[in-house]
Amino acid sequence: MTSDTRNIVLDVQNLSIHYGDAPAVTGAYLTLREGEKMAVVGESGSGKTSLANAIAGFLDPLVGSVRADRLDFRYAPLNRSIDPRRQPRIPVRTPGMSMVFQDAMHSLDPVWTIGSQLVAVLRGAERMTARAARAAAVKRLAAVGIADPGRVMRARPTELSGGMRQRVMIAIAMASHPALLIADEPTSALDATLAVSTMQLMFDLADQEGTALLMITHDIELCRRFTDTTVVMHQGRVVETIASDRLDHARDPYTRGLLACVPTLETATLAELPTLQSIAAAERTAAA
Amino acid sequence: MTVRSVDDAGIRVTDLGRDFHRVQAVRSVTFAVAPGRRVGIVGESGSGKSTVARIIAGLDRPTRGTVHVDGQDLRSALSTARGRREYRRRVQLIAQDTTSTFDPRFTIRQSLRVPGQRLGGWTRAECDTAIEEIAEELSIDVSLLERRPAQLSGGQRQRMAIARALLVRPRYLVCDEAVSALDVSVQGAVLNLLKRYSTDHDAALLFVSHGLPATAFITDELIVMYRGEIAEAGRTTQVLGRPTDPYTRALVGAYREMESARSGA
Amino acid sequence: MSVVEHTAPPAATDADEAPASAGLGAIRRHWWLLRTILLAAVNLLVFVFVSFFLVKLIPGDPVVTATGGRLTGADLEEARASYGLDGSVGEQLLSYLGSLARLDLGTSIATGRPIAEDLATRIPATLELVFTGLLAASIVALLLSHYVVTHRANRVSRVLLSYARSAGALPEYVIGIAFIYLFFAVLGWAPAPSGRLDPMLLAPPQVTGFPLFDAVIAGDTAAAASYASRLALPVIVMMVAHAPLLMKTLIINLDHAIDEPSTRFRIASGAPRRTILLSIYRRALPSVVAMLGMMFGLLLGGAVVLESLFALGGLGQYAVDAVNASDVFALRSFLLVVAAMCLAIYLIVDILTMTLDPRRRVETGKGA
Amino acid sequence: GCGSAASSEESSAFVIVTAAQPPSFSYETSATGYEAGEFWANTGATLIRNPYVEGEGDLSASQDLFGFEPLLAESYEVSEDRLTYTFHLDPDAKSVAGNTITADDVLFSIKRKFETPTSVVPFVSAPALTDPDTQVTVIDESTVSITISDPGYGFTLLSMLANQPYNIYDSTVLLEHATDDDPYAVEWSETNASYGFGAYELTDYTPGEQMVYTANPGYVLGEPEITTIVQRVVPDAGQRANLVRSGDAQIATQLRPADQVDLADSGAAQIFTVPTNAYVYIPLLTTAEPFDDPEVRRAFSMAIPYDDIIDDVYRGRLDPVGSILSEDAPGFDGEGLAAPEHDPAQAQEILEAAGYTEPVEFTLTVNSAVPDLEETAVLIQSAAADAGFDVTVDSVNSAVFQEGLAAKTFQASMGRDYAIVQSPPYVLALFYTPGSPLNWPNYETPEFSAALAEGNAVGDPLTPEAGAWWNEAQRILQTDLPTIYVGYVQPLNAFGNDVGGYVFRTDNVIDYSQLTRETE
Amino acid sequence: MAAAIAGADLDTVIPRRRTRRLSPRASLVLHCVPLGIVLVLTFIGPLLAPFDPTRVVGTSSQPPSAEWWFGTDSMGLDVFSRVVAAFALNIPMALAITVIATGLGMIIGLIAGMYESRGGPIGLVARILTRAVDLVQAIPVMIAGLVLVSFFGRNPVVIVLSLALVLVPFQARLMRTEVLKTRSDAYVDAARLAGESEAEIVFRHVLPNSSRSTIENTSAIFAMGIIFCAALGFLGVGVPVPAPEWGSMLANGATDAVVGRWWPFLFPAVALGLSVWAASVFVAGVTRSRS
Ligand SMILES: Nc1ncnc2c1ncn2[C@@H]1O[C@H](COP(=O)(O)OP(=O)(O)OP(=O)(O)O)[C@@H](O)[C@H]1O
Ligand SMILES: Nc1ncnc2c1ncn2[C@@H]1O[C@H](COP(=O)(O)OP(=O)(O)OP(=O)(O)O)[C@@H](O)[C@H]1O
Ligand SMILES: [Mg+2]
Ligand SMILES: [Mg+2]
Repeated sequence: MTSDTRNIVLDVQNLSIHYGDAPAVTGAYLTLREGEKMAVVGESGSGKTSLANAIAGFLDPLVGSVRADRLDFRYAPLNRSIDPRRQPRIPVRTPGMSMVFQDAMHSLDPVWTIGSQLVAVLRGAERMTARAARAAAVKRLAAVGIADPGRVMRARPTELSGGMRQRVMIAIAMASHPALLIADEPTSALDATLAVSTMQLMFDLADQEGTALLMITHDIELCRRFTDTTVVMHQGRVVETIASDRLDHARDPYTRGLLACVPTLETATLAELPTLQSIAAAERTAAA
Repeated sequence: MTVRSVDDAGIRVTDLGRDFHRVQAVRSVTFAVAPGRRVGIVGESGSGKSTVARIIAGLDRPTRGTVHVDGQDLRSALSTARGRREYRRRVQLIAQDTTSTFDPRFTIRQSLRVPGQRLGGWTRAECDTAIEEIAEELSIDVSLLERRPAQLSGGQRQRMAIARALLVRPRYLVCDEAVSALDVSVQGAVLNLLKRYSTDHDAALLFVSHGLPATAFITDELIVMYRGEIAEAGRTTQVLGRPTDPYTRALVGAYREMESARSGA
Repeated sequence: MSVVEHTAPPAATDADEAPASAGLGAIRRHWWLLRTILLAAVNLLVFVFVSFFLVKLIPGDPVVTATGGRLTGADLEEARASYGLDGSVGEQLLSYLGSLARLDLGTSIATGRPIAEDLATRIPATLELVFTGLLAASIVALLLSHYVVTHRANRVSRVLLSYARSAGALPEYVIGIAFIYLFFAVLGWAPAPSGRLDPMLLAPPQVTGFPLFDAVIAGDTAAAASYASRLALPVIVMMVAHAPLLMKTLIINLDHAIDEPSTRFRIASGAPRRTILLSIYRRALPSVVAMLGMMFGLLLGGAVVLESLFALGGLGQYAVDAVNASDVFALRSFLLVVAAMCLAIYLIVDILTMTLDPRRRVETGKGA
Repeated sequence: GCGSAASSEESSAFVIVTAAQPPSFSYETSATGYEAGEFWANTGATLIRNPYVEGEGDLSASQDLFGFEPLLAESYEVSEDRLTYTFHLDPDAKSVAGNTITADDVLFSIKRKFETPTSVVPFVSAPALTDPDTQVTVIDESTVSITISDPGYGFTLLSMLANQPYNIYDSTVLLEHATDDDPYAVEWSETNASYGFGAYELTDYTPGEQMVYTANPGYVLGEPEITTIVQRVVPDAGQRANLVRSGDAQIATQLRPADQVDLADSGAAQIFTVPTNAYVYIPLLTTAEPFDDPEVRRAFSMAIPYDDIIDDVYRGRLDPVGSILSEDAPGFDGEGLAAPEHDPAQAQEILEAAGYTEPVEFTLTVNSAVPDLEETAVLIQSAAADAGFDVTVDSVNSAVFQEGLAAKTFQASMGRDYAIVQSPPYVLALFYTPGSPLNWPNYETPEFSAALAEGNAVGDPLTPEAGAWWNEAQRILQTDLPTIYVGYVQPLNAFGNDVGGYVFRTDNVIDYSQLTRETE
Repeated sequence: MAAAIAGADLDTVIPRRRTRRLSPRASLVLHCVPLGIVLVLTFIGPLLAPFDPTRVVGTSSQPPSAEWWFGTDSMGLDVFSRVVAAFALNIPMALAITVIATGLGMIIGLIAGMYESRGGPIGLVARILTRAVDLVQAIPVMIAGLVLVSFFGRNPVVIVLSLALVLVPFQARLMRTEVLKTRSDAYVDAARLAGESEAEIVFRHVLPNSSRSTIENTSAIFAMGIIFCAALGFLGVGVPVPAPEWGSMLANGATDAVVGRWWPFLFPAVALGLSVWAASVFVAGVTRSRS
């Protein structure tokens, strides 16, 4: 890690998020370099989504507040918008930063056709004719594995299955050639086949464009397989940042417990599934 | 397709279909769940799993086909108030939607008392005892019972829903994505509990999920649905071990691939 | 890599459509539209009966009124028969339906004029007022709401918001009277509230029936200017009275639309700002359009009062006169025409909202 | 002012603001309303008319009700037996369509008035004229005679012929539009106005908004000075006053007295005092509780605050009614007739003496279309409480009001009306013929009927012998009080300072042909 | 649907400045104060009147003075006495309209929303109700009110019933939309599973959870109640004079106001506006405290 000479794309130091008076994230830090793929894992409610939203500048100013020593994005210093209440009512995107949200069902605009949504982003990123944009859009839909891009261009989101929507979202988010793509549980609604293939597509695209990736997931198998670095969160804190291929050597007890609980097809044969409690209990008896 | 011949006991679903306007959510589904057995349904999103679950639970009407529970036709069972009560005591559902499964106006305890009083005919005190027992089994803090649903996390709400379904000790329990909102550790605990419940009370489980490992852990038999029809069915180990249907093969393959990638690492 | 050949099921909608015949398919695809139109037609048909029986209940004998109360006994019966008011209810209903089928709205008892002719001159004038008022209110509401929504922390938008919150606190006739007194009687800025056109000017030939429009068509600038200047004050009154309601709806819906995840994703994916605004407005507008439809009814009702205040002599005065004269024929045809107008507006609103937001089509499709 | 039009046009045009429009253009189907009266008076013409005379003192010009001058008829003569009246038509009289008047026009018009089922003419004409077929004779193309059965009806006949009910129509135009079902083209004339011989033609009509009258060049008395009259509908009375004040209108009608007086006081407009025949009256239903008791009627007449009504509502533009007949009528002196007076104490005494211990309850119904009456009713309600009456004011729309009056269902009601034909027997018979729908109090006594019969028997109603009977009849009315006459009302109109030529007529409308533009 | 004349609370759009935030309870109390005053006036208004509001007390059309605080109207009635006494008539009328329209609207909306897509007699009833609501709404409130009131007479009961009837669709539509949403909520199914009867489901779950926007809209209905009452008076079919009622005062005062005698018009207009405002403040407070 120390030898990494790539440019830092995102630098977050000591970031805290409060909902009202309740802290959701306390003192988070992370550093992301060009082309790096980073996963954020952790228990439900540990503040992963809040962290991602704060970085992208989408925290709801009515309920949340953000403080940080440093929240820098190479292409645009972010400190200007750190207090959500000072933000304009319609959030302004940080140039070069795109985000795919957790909720594929509701994140696409239900009243516009897929084609128009994709074309708008394409034409926003580059000057091109409507015809060229449509052609490019079809190509991009095909690139994310949509079998029938012509029809999908004309369809509205409600006419698509969850998997298709997820792919369309990725296609749209990548259409503006972002330097950083944040993806919040992009595969949660998908079964394993779709999850893997979707993930693969996203990473291939990111590789092609040199995009850095920050992905939130609860699927440890996926992050092990696709990412360079894993950040583990627990109760609003970053408890561990570790290279993904070294996850099995994690030192933090929470990370280790979490890893032990991951169900696999093998665990199906066990009489009882392991849980954090049972592991702790086992460790206690072992220690005793 | 394995349609096991069973006697009257158990759930028997015959040629079930359900249309929503022009969408055939379920085309034709036939299967049976014997008492005490644990059957899983997997399949991609939108393949009709939840629809089947809701029909069996008596919350939706089939367009075609029949459902028999312990020999009694679902339609006739649901046609009288008494029949409905009797049916609900027998068949319970844990629904997929965790956000609104409790009426926001009532505390969890108030909501949990209802099945006890309506179906079990218990007094308030009896209900409360039963509720606290079950809460303990699901490692739910008793203080949470006094909260309203909005004050709980998704995982907590899901456990409360499980508690409500288990309260009347149904003979048939339909679980629709009952563990999807939980993180791996809590998920494990709940799955352990459901399995124990099934064996202890000789209750049948119909376990709908898209998580293969969890399904593999809890079920004996597995049905794979694809676009409103059963693509493949059989013993879980058999289906997962030697899948014949292309969709199943791909599904299992994806897991195997990941796991082998891990053990390879 | 394992992209299974059938991971992406085609949209259920098209896949399951029976390819019965092209015509049937088209009907199915546009069923929401057909259904909406049919429903409006059925409503109008039912209203024919409703208006007939409603008006039957009116107290006051139209014939006595028409003859100044000077006829009795047989004379009165004879007069009544001459209006076709002597038969049984069934006979009267049949003759009413018969004449409606011939698109004949009947003849007013009080004036002896064909009702259709009376309405034909009055409706466009009233509609001109209502639509101009609605347009002015919409434009003002749109501009102000946009400002409020995009500048929510500043003082001006707080003031505007209190204005929006005041929706409905003061009826338009109160505002109207205040404005007449101020702008006509005291300041003398507004022209006399004595009708649509300066009395010394001749009305341009009637083409569309919409006075201002006709003046423009005829190239009569003096008349057009006079129409416009005399329309200005009542329209401003309508605007001041009704813009808050629209603003309120618009602000709330824009606000919801902004907070929707789809807006977030639009922004997050780097769509240009113009597209983002367009997308927000398209999602916020259906409710506002529906509200506009309902406001058409409110403004039409309000026009009854405003027309009497500004001496515009449109539809409203006709209703009041018909009620005062117990003119059953005029009243029931009037009600029918007003209902038809409102139903037509609601129909347009429905179609518009469904076009703006395709999700609404499904919802109505579920209905029956 | 508006002043956006050419000034040449303006000089010969007037704007009049009114509360409403005539409901119909056919007298035979719909004969009510101030605006309708004004329409018929100005678009129609009669054979003869009452001459206009200058007013004395501060009175405006008005009609000589007891003399007649030629109009469409160049001259007329009365037969020896005073039973036949022969009219010689003026060959210069042209209708708005340009047709010269003929005897056939006269016969056609009178027959139309009698043969249309909804026409009120037969009712108001009886007994002078009952059957045109026998009574009206065409002598030659320009001569017509009318025969009556009793010389006593002569004055009444002439009075009627001088007024709107006997407007003569252009039969050439009407016959063009006649059908088998409608031989008199009544239906056509409900919506078409150009069939009269009047000073003006209605040339533009926007329902509910305005009517434009244009001078008739062939009018028998010559084309009037003001060639264009724009009549605008402005429903609000205050608004109408404002428009005259600002100069946007030259004439406003149906004002509230307070606004009228304000206008005059500020010098913004002129208002006129006239020998009015319009009165505010309260018919009391004499056949039902509580007004079947003459004592209650008497007490109520004393409970009304006449002076307050005169001051507060009418700003002095109301005069006590001594006699309901014009005191100018020859042979009539109004002797012994007096206006009722406000005396709550005595009213209470009367009620007590008549055995009423509780306040007497009743409903006073008013026509909601007339704002000053509503205000008057409130004043009466308020004051009558002190005299032992508990009055409920019910204001109803014109339709309900007319129907209730005709059906005689109102305990007490209040209206404003006038008899156009100012012949004493006509006026008395109009409102008090037993069983007549206009006999709103449902009043019937042998004494009154006898007095009327005696008066008629005298022959000429304008002789002192007859006058004595008219006095007698009115004294009976003032004792029996079937109707309380609250006051004679001055016309509720106002004229811009540049308007001249107002003449008060018994039909209370404005004769546009007399109007002039005064230069200041 | 947009039947939400009042719709959601605008306060969520712009947060109140945080620095001066009151406790929820104090803010609720504060929101009740204006309506409280209005209600108190409803009861004691007639007692506050220095003169009998239906009796002529002096010369007509006198401007405000020490004797007649708000002046006298064209009949010589005391404007102040009438304005305060009218609270006792207008407010109960508006409240009655609100209660009837909301009650009926909720029931109709509930039945329509729950059973419209069902077969059998209940489905038929629900569809007929939906159609009836559409039909009533096809005639603008003002015109329908005008016709109904002239049918059945100008007394407060008729006015209240007529206006309530024509305002029902506003509430029924709102309710129906909410019920359609609520009835597919998961807790309704959960209640079925827990063995609750249909009636319990409707009254324990669907009704309370669907009534929010209908209740929020009551302030708009209240406003429309007051304003349409007054507008009917304006057209000459409202509560007859001399009963102290703002509508007829406005109607009579309007003619005075355009010629410059503003007092018989201004004061009832202010009373009317303040009452509407008080009601909307109250409803906003209640809904905010509930959320
Ligand atoms: N709008 C909000 N208002 C109040 N608290 C909130 C809000 N959003 C999130 N929280 C709280 O903040 C904490 C962090 O939430 P967050 O959504 O970031 O978790 P997460 O790690 O993304 O969880 P999940 O894996 O379930 O998505 C949680 O305890 C949650 O209850
Ligand atoms: N109430 C409904 N109205 C219309 N269509 C419906 C309805 N419920 C389900 N569907 C459609 O029926 C199909 C099957 O839905 P179902 O919920 O049974 O799928 P599922 O297998 O449970 O999917 P998931 O894994 O996403 O929960 C989908 O296409 C869905 O859109
Ligand atoms: Mg999250
Ligand atoms: Mg499902």
